[in-house]
Amino acid sequence: MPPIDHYIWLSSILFSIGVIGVLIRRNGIVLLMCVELMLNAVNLLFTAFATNFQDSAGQVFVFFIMVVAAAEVAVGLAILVMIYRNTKSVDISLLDKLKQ
Amino acid sequence: MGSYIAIALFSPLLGFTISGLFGRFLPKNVTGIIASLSVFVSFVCSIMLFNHLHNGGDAVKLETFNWIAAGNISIDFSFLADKLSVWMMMIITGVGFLIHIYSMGYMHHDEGFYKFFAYLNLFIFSMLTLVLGANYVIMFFGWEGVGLCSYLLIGFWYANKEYGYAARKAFIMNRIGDLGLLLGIFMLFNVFGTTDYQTVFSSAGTANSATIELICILLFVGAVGKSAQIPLFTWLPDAMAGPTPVSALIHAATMVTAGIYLVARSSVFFVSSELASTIVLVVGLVTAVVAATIGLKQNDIKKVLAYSTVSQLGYMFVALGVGAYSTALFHVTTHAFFKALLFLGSGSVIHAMSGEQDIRFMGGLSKKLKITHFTFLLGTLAIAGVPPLAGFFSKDEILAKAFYGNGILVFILLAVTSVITAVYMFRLYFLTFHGEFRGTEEQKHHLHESPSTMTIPLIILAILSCVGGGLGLSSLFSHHHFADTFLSSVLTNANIPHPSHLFEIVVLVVSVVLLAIIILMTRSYYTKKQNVPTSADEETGFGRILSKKYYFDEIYKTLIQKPIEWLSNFAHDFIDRKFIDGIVNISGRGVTVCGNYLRRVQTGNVEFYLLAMVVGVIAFLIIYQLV
Amino acid sequence: MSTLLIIKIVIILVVFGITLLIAMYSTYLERKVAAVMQDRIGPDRAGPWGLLQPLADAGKMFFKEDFIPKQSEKWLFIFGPGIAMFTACMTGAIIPWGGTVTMFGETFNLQIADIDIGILYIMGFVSIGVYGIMIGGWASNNKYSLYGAVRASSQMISYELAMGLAILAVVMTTGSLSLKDIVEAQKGGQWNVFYQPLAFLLFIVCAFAECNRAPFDMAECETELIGGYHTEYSSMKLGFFLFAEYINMFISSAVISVLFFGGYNFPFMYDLGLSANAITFIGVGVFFAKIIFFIFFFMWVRWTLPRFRYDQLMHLGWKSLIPLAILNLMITGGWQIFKDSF
Amino acid sequence: MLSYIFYILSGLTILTAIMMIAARNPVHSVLYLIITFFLISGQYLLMNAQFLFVVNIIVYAGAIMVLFLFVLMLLNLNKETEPQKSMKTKLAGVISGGLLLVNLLGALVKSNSSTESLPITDVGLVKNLGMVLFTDFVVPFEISSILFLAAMVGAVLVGKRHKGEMEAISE
Repeated sequence: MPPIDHYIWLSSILFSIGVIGVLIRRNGIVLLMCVELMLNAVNLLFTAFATNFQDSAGQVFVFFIMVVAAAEVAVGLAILVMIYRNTKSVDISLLDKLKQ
Repeated sequence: MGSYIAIALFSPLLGFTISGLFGRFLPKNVTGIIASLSVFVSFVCSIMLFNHLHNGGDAVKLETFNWIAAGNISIDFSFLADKLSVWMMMIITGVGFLIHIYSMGYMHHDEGFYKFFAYLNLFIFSMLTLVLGANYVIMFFGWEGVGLCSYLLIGFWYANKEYGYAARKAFIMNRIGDLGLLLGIFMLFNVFGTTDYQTVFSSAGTANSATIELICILLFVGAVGKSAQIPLFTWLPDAMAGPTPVSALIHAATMVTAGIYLVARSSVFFVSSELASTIVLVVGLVTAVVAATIGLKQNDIKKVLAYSTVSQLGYMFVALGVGAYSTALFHVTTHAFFKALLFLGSGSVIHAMSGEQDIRFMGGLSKKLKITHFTFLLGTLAIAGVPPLAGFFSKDEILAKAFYGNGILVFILLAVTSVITAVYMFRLYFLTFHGEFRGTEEQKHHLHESPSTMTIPLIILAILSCVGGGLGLSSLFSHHHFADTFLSSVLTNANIPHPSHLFEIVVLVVSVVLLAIIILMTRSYYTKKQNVPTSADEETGFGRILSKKYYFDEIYKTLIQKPIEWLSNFAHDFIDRKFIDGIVNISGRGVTVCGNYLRRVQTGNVEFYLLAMVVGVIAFLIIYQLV
Repeated sequence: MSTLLIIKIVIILVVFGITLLIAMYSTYLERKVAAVMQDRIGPDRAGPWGLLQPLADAGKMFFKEDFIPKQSEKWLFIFGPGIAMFTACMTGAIIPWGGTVTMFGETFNLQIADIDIGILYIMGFVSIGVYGIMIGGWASNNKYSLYGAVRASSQMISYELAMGLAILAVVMTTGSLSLKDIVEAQKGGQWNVFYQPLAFLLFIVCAFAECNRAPFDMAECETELIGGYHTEYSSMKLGFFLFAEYINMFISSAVISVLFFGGYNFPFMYDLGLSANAITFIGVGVFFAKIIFFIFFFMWVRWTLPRFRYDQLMHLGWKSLIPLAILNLMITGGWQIFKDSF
Repeated sequence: MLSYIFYILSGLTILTAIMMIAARNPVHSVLYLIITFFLISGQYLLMNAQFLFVVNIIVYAGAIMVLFLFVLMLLNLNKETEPQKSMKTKLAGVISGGLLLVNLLGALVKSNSSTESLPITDVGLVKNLGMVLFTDFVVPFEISSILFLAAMVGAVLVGKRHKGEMEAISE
């Protein structure tokens, strides 16, 4: 088994990829997916630490993160579908109504 | 024996729950019977406890659980039935039971029947908590409960705005007194570290005497509020807005005696504090005189009785101030009997008169309301102090104690008050029951004796008013009577020389002669000559002042209400509007101005926000790693 | 290589083979059942009673032109049926086909893997199975295919919930996720169907929906969507889709038997005085008999019930099955607590 | 040997993740992300976190991503409708993300790195995890179910057509 450091490397890289994705894409749905990727990177790290310390609390936490992620996706997608219904687009750069 | 306390307490509470929750679904009779029975159960328990104590048993203590435990505060939810508590319990449950029975007849046509009985039961429960609590906090719990029930019952016919205001007035006045009581309890706690009666009283001697004085004065402030003494007495006459059984139960027989109970309970403190006792004496005396004189000019049958109650309470406080605690309790007992009787009798009259309360429109009722008339007469004789009825013994004892304890001036003032009492009571009696009927034809046609549920309590109370003096009968012949002996172990009476037999006999003879004169005079003035009192506005001179109640309400209005209103207006117009609102407006305007510039940062573009967030995180991380 | 490993490999191969064989002959059975129900004869030309018909069909499939439409996403178009086939085959791995066998000096289970997560593994693969249809349907770049894919996906995620809840009730009574344990707990005629009739009903309805079988075959509904997600498919790719459906049916029947009908258990299995190996082999036979009965049941339903409308399907899933499943779960939980407290 | 599997899986994970954000077609993005999740599930299996492995597949791959794909298909989004950012913004994004990575890894390098390999445990088995979940974490568990309920209600409410809208469509 590789040392914990390598898991941290992997998670950091995946997390950063998620961040880059959020920054370079304009499609709202893809943005949500990038957030999911970041969450998964964190999950992976939690699990790695849980294994490292042989403590199941970390894995339980991953379970809760999944719960939150699922709830977030349900609501997020519902909102995006509504946005699409109103603007015929999921382009987030069109969402600047807050400015007014 | 502890279970008797529990049953006595919970039986009315159960009654309250049943009639409160299910009353609207039950037939009226069932609700009434349940409510009355629950009080009767309490009464039986009281008798059991009384019997136990009378046979030399120890005070019964019921420990339930630790109620409040915070830091070094520890208050138990415990109850104590000693001789004083049981004495009060007997009065509360006994008179309370009779009034419950009476209410079944009196309130029979009322829509809120079940509500009324629920309140009455809650009241009995609160009052029992008050007298049974084993520490000042439990007592305060009951004290507040009593205040609440009083509020609910005075405002029972809340649809009438005036009655609502009367309820509010009672509540607020009581709150003023409660504040004093609460402060007193705090001080007690501060000094003794507990509020438990037994602990506090046993260590009373250890405390600083000035502190004790202060505690006594604060406790007395509470008593003034609850027992309607000057300056907090104006709520009691207004409290006559409630149904008449309420007036009888709360504002004559039990609730107002809570103040007496409080002072008597704290007799250990009061005996040792000169100043507080003097204050009690003076307040009681002034109240007795003032209320009695106001009573002379009242035209509302219940108001007359209300002022008489205030006056009699003043008597009791005089006794307390002198240091004759058991005498005060004795008078509480006899007063409970005859004042309940009088109120219930007046209720019966009002019932017969279809709600009319003004004695100017009554007269000649003795022919139609035979039982009511006779019992009312007995009550009047009792309160006036005609021997050998109950009132004579207790009043006479107070006079004697005052004479030997505080000298001639107090004695004279009390004696004059006694005379005035007799005058206004017989004025009331003759105007109501003798002479020509002055009401409308319809009322005359409608006159009827009340149902037996109402007359039976009247008869029982009349009997009690006659023989109630027996509790203190032996004072004429020996120096200790029953109430004195029974209560002596819990009350710390001041050392007052016993009146000589000569004094007793002189008082007896003088009072009989005086009373006879008064009866004849009032009879000739109101019955023979058919004089009818005028309304308050037509009075002149001192009579006008009296019928306007010494302008107490008006004085309060000018001295307290007006300045407070002015202050509130000032606070509203100047402090609130100009000053505080100004600050708020300035800050708001400042934020608006800043926001106008800062809002350019908010492009509304989600991408920009995201980028800014990431850059912020990076910056944070860099700073974190550099530091 | 140890004997055990060789045996495992043999079991894997045998299971794979049997899966394909049964799936193949299911097509034959389907046509025969349909024929019987419609009072026809059905295939009878190829071989005796038409038994070689599946082989002929396979040959035909192989030699048809493999057409990939120009407007489609080529790689995804190819992956679609592949994923469908793969996920269908993978679920067989944890089905306990029989009890223990002692042979060649080794005692082993007739099961490829008895893993800790058991039934969750099946749930996992069932939930992935939808990708084959979705990807295939989307990659075709045809509106009918897209409709079929969208319908299939929402149908499957909707019914997965009720299915999971129904399974949970069984898991609660058994106290284990392992299919082996579930089967062992039903020994001696203590079949779960008697204890969890509602769960069984829910599960079988959901299984129909998950297999995209009539009356829930909205995704390929010919009258509305031509061929649904496989409109553009031909040749062996179409064959894969069809085949995957039959494999799914086979696995569903196996899971139903395992969860509710005692798997390889049969009544009086220990009263006959047979050797352990004999019992196991009879058990395998009984198990397959149960499976074939349920395959028949699938077909029976298909040729009996008309198709649902799409909104009816969604209403049934969300407004009837899931509440019922939750109710069942609550009753089961209550019963467990009640049982444990005495 | 397990280490090699880890490195292979890691390489593939990073590759597919990059493909996910680079793909021009959103459907391709979803598919790459699904593969990423499968690979991460593989990592869980490697750590003997069986429950998380299967839950990750059921929840992420089997439900969440199906939902994404479903929505993308429903809205019929593809390469042509995909909005693109200018090269400059993309570059800024990549640089920012890269900086973040450098920061995170910098922190790691600065701290004491451990070369001890991960132990093999069975804390991730259903039995052990369930025990912890329903004893120590039972309150968060219940609260998360309430969260789900709230999310469900919220999603339905957001996605529901208003009365007027429905009539406008049917007309």
